[in-house]
Amino acid sequence: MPDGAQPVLDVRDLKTVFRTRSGEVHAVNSVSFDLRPGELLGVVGESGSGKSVTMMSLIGLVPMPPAEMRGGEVLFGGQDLLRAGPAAMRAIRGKRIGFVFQDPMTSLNPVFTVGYQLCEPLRRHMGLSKAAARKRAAELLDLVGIPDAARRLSDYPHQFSGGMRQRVMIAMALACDPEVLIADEPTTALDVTIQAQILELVKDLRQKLGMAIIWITHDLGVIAGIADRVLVMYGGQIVEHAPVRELFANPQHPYTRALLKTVPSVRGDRAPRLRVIEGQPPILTAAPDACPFRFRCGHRFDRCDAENPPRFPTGPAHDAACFWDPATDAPRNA
Amino acid sequence: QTEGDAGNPGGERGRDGQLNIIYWQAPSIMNPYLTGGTKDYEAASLVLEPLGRFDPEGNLVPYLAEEIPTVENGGVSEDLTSITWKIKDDVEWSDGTPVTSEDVRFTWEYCTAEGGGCAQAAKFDGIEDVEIVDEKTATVHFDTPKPYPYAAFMGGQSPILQAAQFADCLGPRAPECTEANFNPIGTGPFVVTDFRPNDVIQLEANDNFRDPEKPAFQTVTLKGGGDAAAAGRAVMETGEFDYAWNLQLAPEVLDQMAAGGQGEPISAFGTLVERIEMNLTNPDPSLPPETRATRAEPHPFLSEQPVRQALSMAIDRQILTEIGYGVAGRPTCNLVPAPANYAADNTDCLTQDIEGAKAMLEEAGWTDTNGNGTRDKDGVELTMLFQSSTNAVRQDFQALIKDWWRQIGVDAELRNVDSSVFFGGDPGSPDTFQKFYADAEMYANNFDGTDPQAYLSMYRCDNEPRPETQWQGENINRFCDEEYDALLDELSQTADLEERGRIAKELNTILTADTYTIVPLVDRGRVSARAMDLGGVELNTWDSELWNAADWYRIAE
Amino acid sequence: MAVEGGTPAPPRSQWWDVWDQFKTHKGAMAGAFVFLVILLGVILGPWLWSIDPQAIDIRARNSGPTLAHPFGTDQLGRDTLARMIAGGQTSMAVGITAMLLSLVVGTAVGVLAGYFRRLDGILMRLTDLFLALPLLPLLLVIILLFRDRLRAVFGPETGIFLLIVFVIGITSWMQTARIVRGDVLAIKEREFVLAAKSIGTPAHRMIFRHILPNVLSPIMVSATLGIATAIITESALSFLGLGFPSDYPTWGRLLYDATDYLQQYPERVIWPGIAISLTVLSVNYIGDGLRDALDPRIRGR
Amino acid sequence: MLNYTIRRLLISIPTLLFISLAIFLLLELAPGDPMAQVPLTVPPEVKQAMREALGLGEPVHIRFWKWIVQFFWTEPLHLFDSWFGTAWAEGQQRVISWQTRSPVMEIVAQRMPQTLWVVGLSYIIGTLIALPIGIISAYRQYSIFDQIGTFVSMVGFSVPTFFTGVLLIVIFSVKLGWFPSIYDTTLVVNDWSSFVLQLKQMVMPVFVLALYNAAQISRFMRASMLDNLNQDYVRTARAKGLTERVVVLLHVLRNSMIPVVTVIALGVPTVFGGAIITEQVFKVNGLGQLLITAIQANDLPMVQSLTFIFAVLIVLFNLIADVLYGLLDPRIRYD
Amino acid sequence: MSDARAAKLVQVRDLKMHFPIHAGVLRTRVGEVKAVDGVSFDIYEGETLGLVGESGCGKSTCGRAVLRLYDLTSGSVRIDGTEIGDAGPQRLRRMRRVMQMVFQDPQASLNPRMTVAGIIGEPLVEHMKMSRKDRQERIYQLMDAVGLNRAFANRYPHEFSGGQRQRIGIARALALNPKFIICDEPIAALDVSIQAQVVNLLEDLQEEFGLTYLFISHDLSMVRHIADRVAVMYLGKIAELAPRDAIYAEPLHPYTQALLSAVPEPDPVLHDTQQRTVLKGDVPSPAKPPEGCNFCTRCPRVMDVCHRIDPEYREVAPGRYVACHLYNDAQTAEQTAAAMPA
Ligand SMILES: Nc1ncnc2c1ncn2[C@@H]1O[C@H](COP(=O)(O)OP(=O)(O)OP(=O)(O)O)[C@@H](O)[C@H]1O
Ligand SMILES: Nc1ncnc2c1ncn2[C@@H]1O[C@H](COP(=O)(O)OP(=O)(O)OP(=O)(O)O)[C@@H](O)[C@H]1O
Ligand SMILES: [Mg+2]
Ligand SMILES: [Mg+2]
Repeated sequence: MPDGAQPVLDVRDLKTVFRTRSGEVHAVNSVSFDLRPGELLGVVGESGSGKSVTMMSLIGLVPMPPAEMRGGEVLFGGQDLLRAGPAAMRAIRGKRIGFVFQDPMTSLNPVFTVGYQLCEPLRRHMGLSKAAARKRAAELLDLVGIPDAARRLSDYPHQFSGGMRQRVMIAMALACDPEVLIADEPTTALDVTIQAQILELVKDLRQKLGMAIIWITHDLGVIAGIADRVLVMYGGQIVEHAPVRELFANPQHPYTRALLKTVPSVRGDRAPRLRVIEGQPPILTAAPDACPFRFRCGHRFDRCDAENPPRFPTGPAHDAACFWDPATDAPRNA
Repeated sequence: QTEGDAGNPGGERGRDGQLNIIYWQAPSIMNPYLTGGTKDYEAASLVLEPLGRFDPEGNLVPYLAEEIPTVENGGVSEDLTSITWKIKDDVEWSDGTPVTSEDVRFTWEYCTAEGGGCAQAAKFDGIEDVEIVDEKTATVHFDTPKPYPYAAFMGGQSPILQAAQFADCLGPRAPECTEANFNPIGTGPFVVTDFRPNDVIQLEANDNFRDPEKPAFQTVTLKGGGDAAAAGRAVMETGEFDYAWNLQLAPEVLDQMAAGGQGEPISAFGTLVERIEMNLTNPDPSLPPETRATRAEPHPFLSEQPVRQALSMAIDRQILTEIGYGVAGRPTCNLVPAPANYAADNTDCLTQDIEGAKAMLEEAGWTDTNGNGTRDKDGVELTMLFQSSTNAVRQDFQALIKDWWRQIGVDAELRNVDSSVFFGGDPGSPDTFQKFYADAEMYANNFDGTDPQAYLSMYRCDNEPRPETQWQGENINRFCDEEYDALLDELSQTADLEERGRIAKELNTILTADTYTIVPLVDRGRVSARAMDLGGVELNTWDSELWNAADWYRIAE
Repeated sequence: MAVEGGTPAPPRSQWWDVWDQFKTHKGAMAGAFVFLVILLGVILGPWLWSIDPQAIDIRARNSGPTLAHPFGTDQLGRDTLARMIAGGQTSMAVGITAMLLSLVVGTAVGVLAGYFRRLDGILMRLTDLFLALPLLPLLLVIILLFRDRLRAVFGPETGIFLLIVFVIGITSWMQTARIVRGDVLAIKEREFVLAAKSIGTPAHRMIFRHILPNVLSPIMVSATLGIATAIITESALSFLGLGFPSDYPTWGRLLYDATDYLQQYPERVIWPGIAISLTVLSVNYIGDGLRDALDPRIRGR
Repeated sequence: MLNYTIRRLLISIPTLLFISLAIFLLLELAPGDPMAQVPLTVPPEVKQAMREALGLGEPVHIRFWKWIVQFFWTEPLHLFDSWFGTAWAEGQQRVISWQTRSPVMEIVAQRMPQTLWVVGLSYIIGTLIALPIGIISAYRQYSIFDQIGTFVSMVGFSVPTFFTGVLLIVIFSVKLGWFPSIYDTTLVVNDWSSFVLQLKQMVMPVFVLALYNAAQISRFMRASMLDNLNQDYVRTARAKGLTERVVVLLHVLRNSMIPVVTVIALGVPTVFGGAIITEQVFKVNGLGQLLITAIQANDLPMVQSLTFIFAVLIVLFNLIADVLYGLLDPRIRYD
Repeated sequence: MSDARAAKLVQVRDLKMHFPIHAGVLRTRVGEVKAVDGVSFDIYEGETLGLVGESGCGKSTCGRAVLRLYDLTSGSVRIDGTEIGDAGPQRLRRMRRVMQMVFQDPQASLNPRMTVAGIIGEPLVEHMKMSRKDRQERIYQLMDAVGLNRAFANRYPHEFSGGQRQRIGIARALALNPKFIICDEPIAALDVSIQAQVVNLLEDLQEEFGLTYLFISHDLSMVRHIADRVAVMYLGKIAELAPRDAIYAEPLHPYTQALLSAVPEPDPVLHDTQQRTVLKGDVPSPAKPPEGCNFCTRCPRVMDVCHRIDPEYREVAPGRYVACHLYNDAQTAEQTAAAMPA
């Protein structure tokens, strides 16, 4: 993958805040990353670290009284999505950027048939006739591996199993051959065997359609299997960013290191005891003026309490937001 | 004819177009023999006619008959056992066939047929036979002498039915003749074109009506439903209707409506008297049902005449009238307020006398020994349960009377009962006026026609409602007085009008001014409303209000 | 969330939490304030305004607002303010108790039908039956059967009060029952009910501890609407002659009586009209606030 | 679904029979007597004769049985006859009203038009008003519109129709003279001017009833919309690039309608019998007024038949509500 | 552990749990969902038996049936020497003190309107006569045991993170000092880093109180970590049951093999070398299980016989049970089939 290729999506300094009764929640803090054509960017991080909110902010899907965009820009095809009008956004959503949501059980409208919901983006964005849209919908279902697709178009979501629903969601996101597909934990709720089916499918599709994909998950196994590059998020920030092999081989951020150690494996050695990350995830009510991971970090020192570490480059295409350098086990000098 | 046509310019039939009448109680049937509702008799009177009617003064007026038969003109036999009616020659049914004596006879048969449940059966009491003398003459034979033979075939409640139409509707089959009951063929000024029970009746002028100039209106709509206030409003304020029936409304409400200028209230007096009936027996719920409110158990305090009298003295009838009826009421002390021949002139009760009432109770030994504001004697408190039917004016009366009674040291608990239950006579209900499970009750009653004999006979001993008679009976107070009964007997044998008047007045006085068993309050007139441009209306309390609808006309601007 | 200090919190009544949350709901506080003012007004009113609501002053009839009668008088010269106060006592008492009764019956039927499959069919048919029963004859029968007995035991006013509350209560529970049943059916499938079952919680405690608290919000809505319906139904009853003695004022009755005089004395309809509407509105807002406050999930926010 | 519907229909038969028995016994117990309107001066014997003529002498169970036969056998036969010109029901006793001495069902049929016109229309209009109000209130929760909507609907709910009706009459009929205060049930609409008349006379009663219905339904609509606006599928719909209109009016509304439709369906039977007061105020004389006059006159066959018809409607609409629920919500499977 | 045979705490024999399907106008019974269809296993005192399988294969139903949260269709469940398969409500209530359950969804299994103290205290209220003070003390102890700050006692479930909620659920299960706890996917809904905390906690508690677990999960790596023996379920039946190391090292049943191969390896290097069998198609409905072996529709090594005869569940090696024709003496199977009229 040529490093210098023009990114399809360039996110700079994205900030999203939720206004709640008990104060503001800084869910996304100055997140910057880019997505290059044809690559699969994995995003990991613990629950509540801001993965979903980041991605939904990109295309303006965070609910917008409680949420508020506090600046940043999202460049997509030369256009800043954060400043695009609602009509322009609607023209992009579903057509040029597809989105697969976290929960397949609730993300489909229970009262419309799967076929109808699949046809909607086709008819809106591609201007297909009813019959044509239906034909295409059947192809899509077939593509994501649902047997007997044409007949199942007139079924309702509840008649599908969770795995199939997730595949429907993927089909829907793929309907208009988007340039970018954002998949938010699409397999977390599924069984291993079904998950394996879907992973195979995505690999396949990526080859066939050549789209860029952002894949959110907290399953490191999945990341290891399909991602090209990985973003690690913690407390609303990107704390590490590296190519996948580099990340697993040479993690830089203490959080990433701890995370990699917590996962048991079906192969390899069986540790007598699982490693855990002690402590609680941070509350994001205050503006970030210190390292969010400091309370749980084994390498904390004064500077961690005083400022929020920037992302230090630690190698080619690898950076980590930490003052501590694992190579030397000493503070980095910025 | 004697109907007052003053002001009616005359002209051809149907010249004045449409007449709109509103009855807030909707008529449900056009056959007066099958119903007890005044609204139904009145609606029927637009179509069906009797041999004779009563005019606004209570005089008899011939309608289908040539003249009113009397002893003098030989129509009534000397021994008072028969009366001979002669039908006018020119009267025809609306279908064009002539009215004959056969129809008269048939009407009698119809009402007395077994299993027909005729509501006017009492009017035909004592008729042995109706003899057809010739085509236009019929003689009614009574089994005993009838000093007052004008009950049957007189007035809106017993008109003549067409034999041809009702021939198959005798007895148990009466209810099945829906068509006939809704669209009776009559001799009156109008014919039914559309009858919607409890809603609206549409009629048109009768082509065969005997007077070619009448009726002035071509069509009539008689709308039913709603309430009195709405009916009044529709005539006097919005002008949508020409005539509204029975507006029992507070005087100031009526005044306000009249200010609308589209119509005016009209009133007339009859024999309707609003009164308080005193229970002479004990209604205490703790008594066994066999003896509760029967003569076996005299009332603990109302059986004392001074108590009853004091209760009456405390009442200011003037104020009651003013508040409840305005011009449509007169304070009265009599049960029989009219006609003049029978009306006693007791006026003693008209001035309120709170102090006198107190003194009277004091004297009778009723004092407030325990200081609770209520007089008592031998442990009996003067606490009354005072009931009436549900009706805004009655409830205001109750409140006022309760207030006055409290001033003389008598406490009252008020109760009002839905009128369909109160007057329903259901032996299973504790709330009927006959059962009288209260100490006093207030309602109004009157008598039809002009003769009070039957009315006064209600208070005969043994005519009281009691368990053995399924609580049927009209002697509501359970009044029992030998002298009274003797006078009644005398009345029933007297034919002389003056003498009858004397006896009736005496009976009236026994019940009211002497014993205070019945405490009359207000002589209630009828109030209706007519549009300003509706002419010919003469409010009649002795007969149907629509008795002379044939003479109504539109006053030209 | 990061409470680090280990001070064990003393067990604290749940109602304090509810109150804490309730306080933050502006509408609910305003509603509660208005409701309290009305309640205090009708309870303390007789001490502040000592005219007897039944006292007749025939000379002062139909008077407009004056110093002696700030709200005017009625057609018999009874003081409207005093009658509003007295009427309020009855109306509020009827409204609240009848609503409570209908809630209890409705909730009980709904919960039993939803929780016990076997009772479902029969209880829902019973609900149908009650929906189908004609109100008026039912009232007549109830009054026929019970009035004298209640009067003998409780005296005329309390007796009638109980009867009216009973009548309104048992004729208005069906809606609540249906809604509650639906919710119970859903909640019964939730996992925490199974969890409680695995602990060995018996049915009755299951209902009181786990089911009922979770169906509170539809019950609150029914309660809000219930007070209004009860106050208005009471007026319809007195109109039919089945209610309190006629000289016994209630708001509904005052409103009904005043409707006849709408044109002459419009202020007479305004007083009871405002009183009823304000009560209903305030109860509605209290209901909103309570619903939020009772739900810990909303409370946290 | 079909099976479910059929099964529920079958269950309704015993339910309805039981309900009819309950109503019958209730009416039997209730005090009052068809002779209430007969003047007090009519002697008791005459009243007794009248009572017997109405069939009141027979024992209760016989009368119930007769009613059942008449209602379920003779009346349908009669209907059949009137449609096909046959004469099966010839000579069989129909259900006869005591008050009017005419077949109950004919009067009921006569009352249908105005009931449907006024009461039915007001329900439809009320619903049509309520839905947008509920939708907008929920979509703009806590906005001025929502606050006012809440206020108005609560006031609308707490002011009885006997008051609003009279108020409207005083303003619009008496003072302004715009609309008639009395409904003319005989008006035949056959040209433009009679149509205008019909509209005029319907305006006020329809408005009063519609307001009352709208107040209730809009509350349900709002609550239901609020429940659905935060659902995940709404986000999905937006992610597809659909317009707000489609998102709200198609995706959210369709889901929100599920509970509301059953509320609306369950409201229909009450509408038929429950508009009594409004019917009285405007003299519409529909089924509600028929029932109340029949009750006042203690016309038992009429009351029994009417209440039973209402019971049938209630049971039927309960069923319709359940079936609608199943139809609208594909997740529900009753089998 | 499997060799040092301790006493059998739980014995399940031929457990069947069928949910009837009613249809038609008269709601006649037209069939049944065979959620659990003849399952037998033992759990020894102090051990953890892992139960894995795909969604919908009947794991939860099996667990609930063992706890008698359902009325069994047939079979026997003996816990701590007491048969509870047909026990009446009284006996069952007494047995609840011995057996408890931790649920899959920590949010859904906690009553949202009860405080933590209320939830943990509920079993105490139900089963123990304790003074209010004693109970409070016990609640605090339990909170300590599962690592919840005592200061949280008055909070509501929604105020906690998933891991903390699951701790509440565990504390509730521990309240009565049970011997046997069924953990129904206790970590499925949790984040990886939290999963580890909960699993560690469960292990610590097992050690401290000598608990016996039936650990239901579909996360094979976690099961490998925590279980002593593992049972693999497929469509209502146990496909394979074996000691942990054996099953992970050398799975016998083709389904187990597929399952293991589908687990993604959290290491990109290993991942690429991994041999994987991706199964085709979906799990058949338990209402209409296929003829013969339940797995025959998706099995990569399906044989003719599989479509006809349901393989017997038998011990093929000491402690290793499997239900597959591959390990059956094909002859015997055919003979049995012939002997029985099909
Ligand atoms: N509507 C909202 N109101 C307030 N806070 C919110 C809202 N939605 C999300 N948040 C907060 O934003 C933060 C990030 O949430 P987000 O959903 O992005 O996490 P995530 O990384 O996707 O976690 P998960 O893996 O559980 O999906 C969380 O702290 C969450 O509490
Ligand atoms: N009460 C019930 N009535 C009917 N069928 C049921 C019932 N409970 C469970 N089932 C069915 O039994 C089968 C097994 O369900 P179960 O919940 O035991 O699966 P599971 O293995 O626990 O799945 P998961 O991993 O998704 O929890 C499923 O097909 C389910 O639909
Ligand atoms: Mg997320
Ligand atoms: Mg499960």
